[in-house]
Amino acid sequence: MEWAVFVPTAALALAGGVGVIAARQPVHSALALLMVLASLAVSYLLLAAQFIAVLQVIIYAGAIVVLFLFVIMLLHARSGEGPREKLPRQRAEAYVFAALYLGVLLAAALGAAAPLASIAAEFGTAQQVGESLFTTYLLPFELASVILLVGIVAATVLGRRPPEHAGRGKG
Amino acid sequence: MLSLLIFLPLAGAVLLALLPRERQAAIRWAGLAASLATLLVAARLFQIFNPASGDMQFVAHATWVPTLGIGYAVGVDGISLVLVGLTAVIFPLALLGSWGSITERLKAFTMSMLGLETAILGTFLSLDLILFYVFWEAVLIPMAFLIGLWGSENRRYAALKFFLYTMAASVLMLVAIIALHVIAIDGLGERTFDLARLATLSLPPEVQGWLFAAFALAFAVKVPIWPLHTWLPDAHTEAPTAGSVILAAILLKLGTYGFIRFGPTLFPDALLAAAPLLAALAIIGILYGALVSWAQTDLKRLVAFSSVSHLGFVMLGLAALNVQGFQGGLIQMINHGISTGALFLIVGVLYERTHSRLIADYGGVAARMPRFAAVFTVVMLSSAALPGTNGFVGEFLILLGAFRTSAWWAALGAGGVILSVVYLLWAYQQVMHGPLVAKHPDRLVDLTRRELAVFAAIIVMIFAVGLYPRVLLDRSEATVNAVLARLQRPAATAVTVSPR
Amino acid sequence: MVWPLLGWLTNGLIGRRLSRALAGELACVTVAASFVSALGVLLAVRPAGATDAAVSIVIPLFRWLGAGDLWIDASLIIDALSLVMALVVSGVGFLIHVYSLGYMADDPDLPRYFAYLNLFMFAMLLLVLAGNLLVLFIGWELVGVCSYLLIGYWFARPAAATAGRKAFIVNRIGDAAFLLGLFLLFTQLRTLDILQIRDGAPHLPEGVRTLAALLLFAGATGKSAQLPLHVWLPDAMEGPTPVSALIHAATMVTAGVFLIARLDRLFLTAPVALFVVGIVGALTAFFAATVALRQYDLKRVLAYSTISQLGYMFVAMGALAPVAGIFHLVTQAFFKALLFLAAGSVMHAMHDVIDMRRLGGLARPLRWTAGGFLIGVLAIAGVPPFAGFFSKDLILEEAFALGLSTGNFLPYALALVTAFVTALYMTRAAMLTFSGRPAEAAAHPHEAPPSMLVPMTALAALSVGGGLLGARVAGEPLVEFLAPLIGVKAGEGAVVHPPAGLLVGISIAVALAGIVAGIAVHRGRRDPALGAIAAFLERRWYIDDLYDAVIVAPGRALARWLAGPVDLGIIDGAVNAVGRVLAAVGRAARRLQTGYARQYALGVLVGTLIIVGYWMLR
Amino acid sequence: MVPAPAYLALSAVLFTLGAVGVLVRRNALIIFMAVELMLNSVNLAFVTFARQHGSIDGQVAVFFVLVVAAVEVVVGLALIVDIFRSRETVDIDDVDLLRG
Repeated sequence: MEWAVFVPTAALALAGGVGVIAARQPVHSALALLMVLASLAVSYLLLAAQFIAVLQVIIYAGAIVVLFLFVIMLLHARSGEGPREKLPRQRAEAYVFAALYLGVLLAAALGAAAPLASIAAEFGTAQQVGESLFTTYLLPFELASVILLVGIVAATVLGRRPPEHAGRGKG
Repeated sequence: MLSLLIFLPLAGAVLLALLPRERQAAIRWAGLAASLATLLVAARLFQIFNPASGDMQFVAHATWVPTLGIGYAVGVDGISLVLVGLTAVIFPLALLGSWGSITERLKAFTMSMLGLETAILGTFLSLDLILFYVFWEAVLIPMAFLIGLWGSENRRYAALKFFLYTMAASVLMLVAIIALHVIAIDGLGERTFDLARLATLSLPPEVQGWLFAAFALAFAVKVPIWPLHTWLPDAHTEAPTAGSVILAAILLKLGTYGFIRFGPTLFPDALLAAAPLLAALAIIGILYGALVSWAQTDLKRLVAFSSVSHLGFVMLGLAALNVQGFQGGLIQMINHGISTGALFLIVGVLYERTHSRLIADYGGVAARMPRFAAVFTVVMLSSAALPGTNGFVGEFLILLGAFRTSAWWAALGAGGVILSVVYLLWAYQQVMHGPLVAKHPDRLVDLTRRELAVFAAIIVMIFAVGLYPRVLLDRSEATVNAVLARLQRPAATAVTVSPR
Repeated sequence: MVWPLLGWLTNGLIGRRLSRALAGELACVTVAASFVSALGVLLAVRPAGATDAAVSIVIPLFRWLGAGDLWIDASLIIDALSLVMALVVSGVGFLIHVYSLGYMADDPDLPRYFAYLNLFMFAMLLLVLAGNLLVLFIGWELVGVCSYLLIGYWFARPAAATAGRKAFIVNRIGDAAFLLGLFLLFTQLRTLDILQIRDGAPHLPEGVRTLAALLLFAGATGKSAQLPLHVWLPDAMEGPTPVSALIHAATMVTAGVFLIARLDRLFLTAPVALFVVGIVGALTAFFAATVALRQYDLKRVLAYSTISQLGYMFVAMGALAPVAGIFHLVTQAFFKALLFLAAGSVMHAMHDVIDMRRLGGLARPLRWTAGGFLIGVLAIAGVPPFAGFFSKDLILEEAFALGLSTGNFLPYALALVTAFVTALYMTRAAMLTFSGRPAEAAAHPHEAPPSMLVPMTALAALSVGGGLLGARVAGEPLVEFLAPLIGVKAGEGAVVHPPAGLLVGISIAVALAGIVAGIAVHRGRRDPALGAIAAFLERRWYIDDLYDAVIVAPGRALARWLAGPVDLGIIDGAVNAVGRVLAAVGRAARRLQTGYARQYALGVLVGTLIIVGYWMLR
Repeated sequence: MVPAPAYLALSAVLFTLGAVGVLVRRNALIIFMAVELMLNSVNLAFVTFARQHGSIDGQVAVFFVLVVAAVEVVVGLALIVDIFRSRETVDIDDVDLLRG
């Protein structure tokens, strides 16, 4: 039964992944990414990670992709890729090494053949994840908030329009 | 007590940071006050030190990085005591000596000096290898600033050379320190960098050899032992007067101190094996430094190469590995600090007046500056080891110690005694005697009251050490005996070092 | 001894503020006080010394330095030898201080002069009174420094400054050997105390004794200007004349002789070393005398004669007769100081003209000076009853005795020839200076002031009568005084006594012949030595030139070579080469940084691929 | 039940796709999206392992990855906007100031 859900979602995710890197327009990439994210959310549900699945939809699909789209609009949605490829061998090399990499990863993935553990019904609920976060991982959790703060500050600073070319070199 | 001593100058520097930079006089006085306060503490230490004991005294421990066994441990024995005394004495003099010559970025200058003092005192007093290393490297930073910011024309090059050369050599020492630590995990069953603990290890000769080589390289560059000396003339020449004084008077002693502190304690067998090599290099250094001095055209370079020669004497004394040699080497370190420091101050006096360091630009100065000539004469004779001055005590003991180990060492070393007179008198005659030659004769005014006070203090020290060296010798004797006793230790209970 | 030190301190530190006259007088007073003190000590010791003159009183001062088994006590020693030396030093020193008052009256920097002079007196007294070889060495070096300072006193004159430097350096060479000798003695005996060395020395192995004695003698050759380290003394004449008289004639240069007498037991038990001492002394005496024949600078003539006379003293030492050497030392101090002071008086009168070819006919205007000089000449030539006769004769006798007992007549022969040459050149000098036509430079010669004449007179009197101290006719008081202490010839009771009368006759004949020859040569306007030999002598046997060519010039060249190509080129070059190599590596590595982020990303991918692959395949 | 290797294989393929995107594309925005793709594939692996071992820790790690990804996107997009303002391009090869 689960296979019936898994195979279509996996196919959608793969198609979306190809779409992300192959699309000419960034907007299309963003939409393909959205498709991947949604597919993965379904997979998470299959893997008894309800809370994560919800987060995936809210944060990624809801916030991040929207942010991408926003920026794409802001930058006139131009492709942005210059006419000339400056690294002629980059594409070929990238494919070769990526293939090798894929081989390694697949070998690792298929080697991890341990059966799935039996789990309790409440596994992966917000309650359980939250409990773990606020006990064992309290310190990293707090640090994560600091990172967020830093991110906010950084984005604010970077986004501010500089006062009249102060110290900005065009080079 | 010792921690107070170490961090007092730093505290002074921090306080200085609060002063507005425009108030130059206040900054000068505050810097001087901080260094004088340090001197007072050092004097008190000198007073309550127990000369009969060869052990570390006033030891203070604190944990620092417990998981790695790094501790904060300081202590003083007879050897470090006299060097601490030297440091505490030289710094106020150096500050006074550059009273008027530094006007730009004075606050940073004074803070650098005080920071430097803390680092140097820390190096002399630390008993933990990591602590030692930290202070050792910390010395480089303010010193490189002193050369690079307040030096003369070619200062960037000199500062960079100084920094990289000494730094590169020290890194190997860090490797050796870590190696010792690792060996100690097996040998002693604990994680420690504590010198006293590590000293209880007894390493196989081969391991000692490698580790000693790594330590020795770091120290040899600092001393500097021929042929690792070439950073020295550049650094000296380009540094401001106070920088040269500190560099010559104290910084070079860090290297020789390292040899004394770690050689017999950690690597007795290696030291015994390396002694002839060290002596040979020392003798080459003595003769080479003296000869090269003779051919210099720049006064500061001349004094710098004379340092190579003098430090060669120190190393010769240490390589003799007997009481006279060690004591002589110790005294010679103090002497060199006083005399060569004074020589740099003297060059500084001339430079301040005419802005030239070239010997050819001077002549007959004695006629215009009689008091200066008298000071120069005394300092020169002290540097040339005239009996009755401090230099003689050191060279006599060193050569005697060397003679008892090998008559040839002493005979060759005595050649340096002759050559030292050759170049010193030559330089003195060129500058002070003959008809008056100077670009601006009217600027050659005699010593000011402040300069006179500095030199008076130095001359008092020259004769005090020369006529009653026991002030120092008595305090270090017990320690030197204890240190040397380690060299006779039978190589028992060897720890097997398992290769990892 | 402390007196001159006080004088030095006051003159050196506050002399500038004192009136000029006061500075000089203060210096004189301090030295006079030393002399009186020494005399007082002599009288105090005398009652004891009359019965037991070998007694040595040691005055410990303080423990100077110590390290391990080395302990150096600063101590003084008072015995016959040191007292004699102290008296000579302070006595002659006093006279010369007084003389300086007149001679240096015009100098603008008088306090400095007297400060140096007082420092010298202190150092010299320290040297002769030292109870420990290391303390002696302090004095030894310190007199060298004073000599350097005083020779270079007129530092504005390059020649003076260079001469001072030369003196110091040459002395230092000897001192280095001295120091090694000290080390050898210490390692063998564990002490540097003079009395203990005296007691311990005879028990040392022969080789050690010889080596130690030779090393110390090398030190003595430096200080006493013997071959081959004599070159500094003639140049030292650039200093003020009283200084030449005091340091380079009467006192400091005799320190080497004193040293051997002080350590007599070490030297007398080392025959090989003693042999060397005798030969070097004799050769030096002969060499210096011949050179003096062809010098035109009056002071240089005297300088070479000093070297020659010092050679005599070493001959005496080599002949196992230190007492005779000390005796000659004392008389030489008198008459040589006299000669120098007279020469100084001539310079004073002639506005520093010292070239004898430009002098002449001065006997009339400088009556007193000429008289003094004449007495000096007679004394040095060894004409009885002047002082030099007795002492020189004693040395000749001892040298002859040495020849008899060992078959080595070389010292005697050379000494005898030297006696002739000495008389010859001294006569020549006297004639050139004082007789004949008044020379061109004789503008308005004027006799010296009393402050200069009085010391000359006193020294003249001593030159005449000083010989009585050791003359056989007067019962040899000095010899009696010293003999119990030094030069005990153990086991040589039955020395073959030479026919004393005959030898005395020979000496007198030689001296007179020399004088007559000198007069004859001068009359005949012929130079005593001819052609190539003359040039040879004039260039001082080419020894100075040899040193310049063989030691100084190559040394300088070596220094330049080391400083230039070697230090900057090779050693520093190697250091900078390391730097350059690193910089080149850096430049090469820089090309890896293309600035294309994607290329870096590919690098990251490959890197992780390698790492992951490694872990998986392991 | 779908076994773990299937999910992991999906994760591996997605990761490689992302990597290729980063390496091949020059549009900074698309590169960023490819990075997001890689992050997501890792998340999938985390969740899979959490399920496989019955441990909640893997899901906690995903939570932190989400946080970091969010911050990264915010800062990264701000940077891109900034670069675009000054250089009028989003081609990453045009940004080579650090070239040696």
